[in-house]
Amino acid sequence: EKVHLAVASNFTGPAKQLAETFQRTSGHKAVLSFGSTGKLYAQIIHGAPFDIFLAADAERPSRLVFDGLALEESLFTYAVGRLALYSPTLRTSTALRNKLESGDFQRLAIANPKTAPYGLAAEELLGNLKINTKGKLVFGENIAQTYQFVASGNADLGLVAAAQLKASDSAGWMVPETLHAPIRQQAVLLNRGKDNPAARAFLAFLRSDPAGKMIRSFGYGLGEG
Amino acid sequence: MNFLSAKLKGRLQDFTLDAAFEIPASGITALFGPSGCGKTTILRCLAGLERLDGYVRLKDDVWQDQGYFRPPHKRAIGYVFQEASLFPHMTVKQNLSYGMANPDKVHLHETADLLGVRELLDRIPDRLSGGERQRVAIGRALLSKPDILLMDEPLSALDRAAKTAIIPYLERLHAGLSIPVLYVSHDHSEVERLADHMLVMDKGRVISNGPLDEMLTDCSLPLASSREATSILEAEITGFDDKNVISLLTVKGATLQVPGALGPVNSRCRLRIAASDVSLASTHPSQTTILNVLPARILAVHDLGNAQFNILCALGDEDGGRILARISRLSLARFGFETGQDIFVQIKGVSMV
Amino acid sequence: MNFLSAKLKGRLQDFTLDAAFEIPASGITALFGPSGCGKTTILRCLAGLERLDGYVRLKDDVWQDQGYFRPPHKRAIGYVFQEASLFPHMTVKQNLSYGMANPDKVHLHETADLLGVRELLDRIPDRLSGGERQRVAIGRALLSKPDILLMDEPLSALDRAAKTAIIPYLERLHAGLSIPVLYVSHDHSEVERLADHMLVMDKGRVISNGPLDEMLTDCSLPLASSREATSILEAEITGFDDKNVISLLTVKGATLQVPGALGPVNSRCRLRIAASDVSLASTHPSQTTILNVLPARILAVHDLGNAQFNILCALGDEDGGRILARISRLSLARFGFETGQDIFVQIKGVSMV
Amino acid sequence: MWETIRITLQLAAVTTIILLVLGTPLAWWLARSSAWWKEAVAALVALPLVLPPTVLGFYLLIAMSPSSPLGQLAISLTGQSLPFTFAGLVIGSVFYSLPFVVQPIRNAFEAIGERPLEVAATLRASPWKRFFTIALPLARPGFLTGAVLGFAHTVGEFGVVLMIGGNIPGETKVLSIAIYDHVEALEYDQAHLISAGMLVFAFLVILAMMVLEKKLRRGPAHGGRS
Amino acid sequence: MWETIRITLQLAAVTTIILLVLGTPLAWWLARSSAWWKEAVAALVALPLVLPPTVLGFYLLIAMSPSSPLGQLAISLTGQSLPFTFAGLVIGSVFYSLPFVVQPIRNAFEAIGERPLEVAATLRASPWKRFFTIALPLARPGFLTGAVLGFAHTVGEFGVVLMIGGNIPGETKVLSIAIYDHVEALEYDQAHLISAGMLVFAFLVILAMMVLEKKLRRGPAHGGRS
Ligand SMILES: Nc1ncnc2c1ncn2[C@@H]1O[C@H](COP(=O)(O)OP(=O)(O)OP(=O)(O)O)[C@@H](O)[C@H]1O
Ligand SMILES: Nc1ncnc2c1ncn2[C@@H]1O[C@H](COP(=O)(O)OP(=O)(O)OP(=O)(O)O)[C@@H](O)[C@H]1O
Ligand code: MOO
Ligand SMILES: [Mg+2]
Ligand SMILES: [Mg+2]
Repeated sequence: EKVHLAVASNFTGPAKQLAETFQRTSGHKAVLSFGSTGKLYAQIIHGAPFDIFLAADAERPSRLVFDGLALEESLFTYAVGRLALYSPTLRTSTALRNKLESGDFQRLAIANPKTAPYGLAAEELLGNLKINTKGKLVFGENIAQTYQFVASGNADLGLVAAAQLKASDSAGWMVPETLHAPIRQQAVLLNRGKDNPAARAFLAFLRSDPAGKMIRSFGYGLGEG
Repeated sequence: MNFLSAKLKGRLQDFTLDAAFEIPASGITALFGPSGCGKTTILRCLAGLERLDGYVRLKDDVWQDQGYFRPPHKRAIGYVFQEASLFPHMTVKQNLSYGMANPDKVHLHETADLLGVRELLDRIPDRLSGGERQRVAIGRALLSKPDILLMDEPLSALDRAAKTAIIPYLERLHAGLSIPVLYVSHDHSEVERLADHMLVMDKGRVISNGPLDEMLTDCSLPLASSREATSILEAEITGFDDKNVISLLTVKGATLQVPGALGPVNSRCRLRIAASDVSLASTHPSQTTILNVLPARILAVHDLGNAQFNILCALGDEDGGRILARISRLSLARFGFETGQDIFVQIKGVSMV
Repeated sequence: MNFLSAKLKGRLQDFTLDAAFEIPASGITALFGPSGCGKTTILRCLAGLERLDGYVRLKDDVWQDQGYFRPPHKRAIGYVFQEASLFPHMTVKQNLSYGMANPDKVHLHETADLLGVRELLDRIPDRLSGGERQRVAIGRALLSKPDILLMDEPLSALDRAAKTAIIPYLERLHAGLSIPVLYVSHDHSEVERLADHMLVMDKGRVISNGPLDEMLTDCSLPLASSREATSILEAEITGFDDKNVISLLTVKGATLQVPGALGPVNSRCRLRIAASDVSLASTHPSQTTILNVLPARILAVHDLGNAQFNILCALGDEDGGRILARISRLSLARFGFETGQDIFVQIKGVSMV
Repeated sequence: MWETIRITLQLAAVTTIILLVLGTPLAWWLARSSAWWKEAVAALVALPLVLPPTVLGFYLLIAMSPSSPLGQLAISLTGQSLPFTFAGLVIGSVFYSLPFVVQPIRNAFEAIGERPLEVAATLRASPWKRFFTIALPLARPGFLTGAVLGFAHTVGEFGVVLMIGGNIPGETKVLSIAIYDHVEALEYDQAHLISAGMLVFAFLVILAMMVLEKKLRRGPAHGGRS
Repeated sequence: MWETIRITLQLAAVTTIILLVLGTPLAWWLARSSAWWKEAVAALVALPLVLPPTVLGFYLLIAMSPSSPLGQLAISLTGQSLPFTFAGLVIGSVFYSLPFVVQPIRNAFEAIGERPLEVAATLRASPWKRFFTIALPLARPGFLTGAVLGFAHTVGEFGVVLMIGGNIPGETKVLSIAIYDHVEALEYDQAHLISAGMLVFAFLVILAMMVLEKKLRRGPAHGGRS
């Protein structure tokens, strides 16, 4: 059997690895389509042939349930995203944090709060730290773009996903979870996948310990259940 | 019998065309008139490229009438445009065969030879001289086997030698296939040589229309008073003087001697006599190299207003062939020619057309 | 004194040009030759639009030489192209004034009047007739005040009336401003009327080059044997017969009578006499309307091979003006004309050019 | 990977062909009609350009969704709805790239002028023959430009494809999306590699087309006299 | 909102003007040169099309970063690096839309042919005068097409702008991104509203340009005889 997953782009790396293991152990086939959460949502409500949606937030999956396109009982948090402050030139957490709090920077890259959960979290963090960023913010369409702004040296600081630093072996300041609401990335089983055994199997696999380990290894936290 | 009859009326900006005319079923009809008088416009209307009010009928076929208009590609015309207008993306050969229903290589090569473009068959139009382009355009129109040919100054870019090669071809064409030709030309000698009929235009109107010989000697038309005024006589070859290489040609009212072997005895031909080549004498002159000194009667004397006169004569008596003579006021005064008088015409130059 | 001298050699695909020639400082030089012989190519080389090997010199100015090539816009030429080639996005007026250094309305209007395009000044070229386009192109070249005019069959799309209006303008132009003109034409009468010099081409080579009168009567050239063979005489108006409206014209060796008032006494003009208008008599003929019967001496007898002969005569004695007569073998046999003989020439038609 | 390359080339080729087939009559009509509203149609054709591709894709998605009239039609005809299929991608790409094809061809048709077509008509060429033997060959530079822009644009097209294609491997995932995915996933090495490959390939294809066209053309731009 | 509209129009206008200024000599050279490598240049110009805009933006971001030679140059000249500025946006858009402007203009230049320029040369027009009085006016349809495609494409341009602009309100946030944001944020009503407004506005602008051009042109397509 074949399961078709719509995966939020920030989860691209882990999803690929998860799918590989899943295919090996279950004998089912997992097909992955990546996109931003908003785009995937729009596609799903217009008939996209996905069985499972791995979103970057909790809002879209709930809306799908509300729209009657997904099964409420299948909702769960498969990963918790964390913000990290990143600059290619600064290696230590303290240096990074000091720079942010002193306001001594030209450009701070964050994801667009309107479209990306990481952006919302970043905004919350900046509010909590009371940092004046007037005229200094640049917005990435999503968290990957935000990372590129910083990595290319065009922004001196950026609030990116902890998972990205892990993936690129970079150092950064892991923002404490107290400074922003956790980014709960939820998965949901779509109507289309209701009777697909492979879909049920994948969701079960996603909740399994080996999967959790894998997700953690990419820098995500795990949900409460 | 009229082959084509048309009545066209309409405006192009400041220009108004208002012409009604007929074209006979065979022969070449010259369309004559000053620049900008509407000649091209008439051809375009006949071809269906321009639509003015009126009708165009070809034999029992209607091409245009109140509310009906046949598109150009359904009219069996051949049109040689005023500018050669070859297809720039095709070779000469492709241009020539474009309008051929079933491309016939022999026929194409024949035509190309005749027009002197055989060597150019693989050239593109961009690399031809002006005259070469025009010749290809003529060939292209001819090869489409039209029922009527519309030719807008087709020979204007050609030298005499090329013309001399092409004109007999056109003549043969119209003699053999007897398709009518409407032929725009400014060249008097071309018209005399080729045309059987003539349509004279001015300012968008057809001011005169008839057989060539009548039109040429009609003193009310501008043609007879122009410098090139000529008469045309239909003749029969009635003898040949081997020793002196002189042909005897009989026209109405006289027999003329013309140097050269003009054709087989008993065949017919057309003679052209320039008014300025004709002089008059009251008595028979002797000791002159002028071959043809013939009795004639004066039909009319016409003052051209510039110290010159046109004298219209008939060879023999009133019914003879008409000949126009151009003489000076001085001569007229000295000899006192008047209508009805019997005189001698001396014809210096006779040429076969 | 030569104004322009050029030597050009090169190939265009199958065609090879290899021409060396000179053009005098004033007057019109006719460029004559069959279609495809290279006339347009020569004009293009002179204008700098085509680059072949060789040189082009204008007075003491070098336009082209080994390793040097002056671009077209730095050569003070006026070029009338074989196809009118007006700028399609400009009105007639804008076309006319394009090459004017300082647009002068009066001058522009004058020229437009002369060319009969005054009414068309605000039209776009798309809406002109063929002849109208050509006239605008002539005006445009003239208005750019060139040092030399290159004209590629500029009058070929024009009727006689339009030509008659334009030719005197060109004459005045060359008389008044004395800029040299290189004039491609197929029209014999145009050339006789306009040209002072002549350059005869064939197959890419200049085969003959000289003053018009010599070229016309040179029996070794194709011109003298063509149907339109003519002689040109330079004449002085020496009297006028008021009553008969006859002008007296003195040429070398004779005085001619020509109908009409040709100009003020003592002025000079050019006469054109068609070879076919000239007949010979061994004794003085009487009782003929031919005005001009003049004593002359035969210089040469030339067999044209078609039962016709060219007789080159000098008026009066050997030094007189040269006149070509076209007579038949029959006449020659009857009167037995031979070189050196004194005879009478009867000139039927004399026209001022 | 090969799947993706195949789909990309197939999409670009099919789209370009459809664009030429649809664009040609449209361009012809725009070039020759004297309807007063034709410039409005011309402006309409150019309009999809103004929307960001993803947004355009979003509207196309809505227009083609199974509940829309168009979607219903597609389902009743093919048993399948259009989005997330190759056919849907083609429709989206055609829609988006249409102006790049129509405009150059229209200009080329207009540049021909009346005369050659008139001449052909007097040689008894029917409107079809005139179109195919005169108008098409004389408008060739416009077709080349239209094809190159249309092809290249479809290869690089991304927003529309992503939106209505759904990035499904083996079905609607094309190279442009693959590169994008790699960039998003910070897999820059792969992104660089595919990008470079695409650029080289596209360069060679476009160059070959242009040189071929030049060969076919009637001689050098210089020295002509017509 | 008004800020965003202003920036969008300003970006499209500035980009179109620069494209015409840069594209014209390039198109002229491509139309007239006989260099053997000119088709390679032509292919190069079309190349940016092949990359997805966001990917192209990514490479532009790298190319313009402060540590790159280009970035250093920009900083030493203006004291500022290019990304996230209006100037940077303009550069990216110019780069991306260049082929849409160059190709139509090149075709138009080629369609003129030799003759009118030769005639002008014999009337003592210098190469400059020939270019401005003959080539430019005769190539007008190509310029119109280039301008419309360039303008519309810049208005709808999004991937490149997003990448090197940084979506800064009042500085680099343009309408296309605003719509996109609304779509992503599920604010479909606002997205519909802005889209509709943009479409109507663009339709009117393009229509006006085309009608104006037609008015200026030398009469109707039909009935000409030249
Ligand atoms: N498309 C047009 N719009 C307006 N006027 C036109 C148009 N075409 C021709 N004319 C005008 O109509 C008149 C007749 O033009 P036409 O081309 O029929 O003349 P023509 O007799 O062929 O002249 P030519 O011997 O110079 O070629 C001219 O005065 C010309 O200016
Ligand atoms: N671009 C070219 N490439 C190759 N051959 C050419 C080119 N242009 C002209 N020719 C050839 O060169 C010869 C001379 O051409 P040219 O145009 O100079 O002739 P022309 O004397 O002006 O003839 P016409 O009286 O017919 O205009 C012709 O045989 C023509 O076919
Ligand atoms: O799907 Mo994302 O991770 O919001 O770009
Ligand atoms: Mg005409
Ligand atoms: Mg020529």
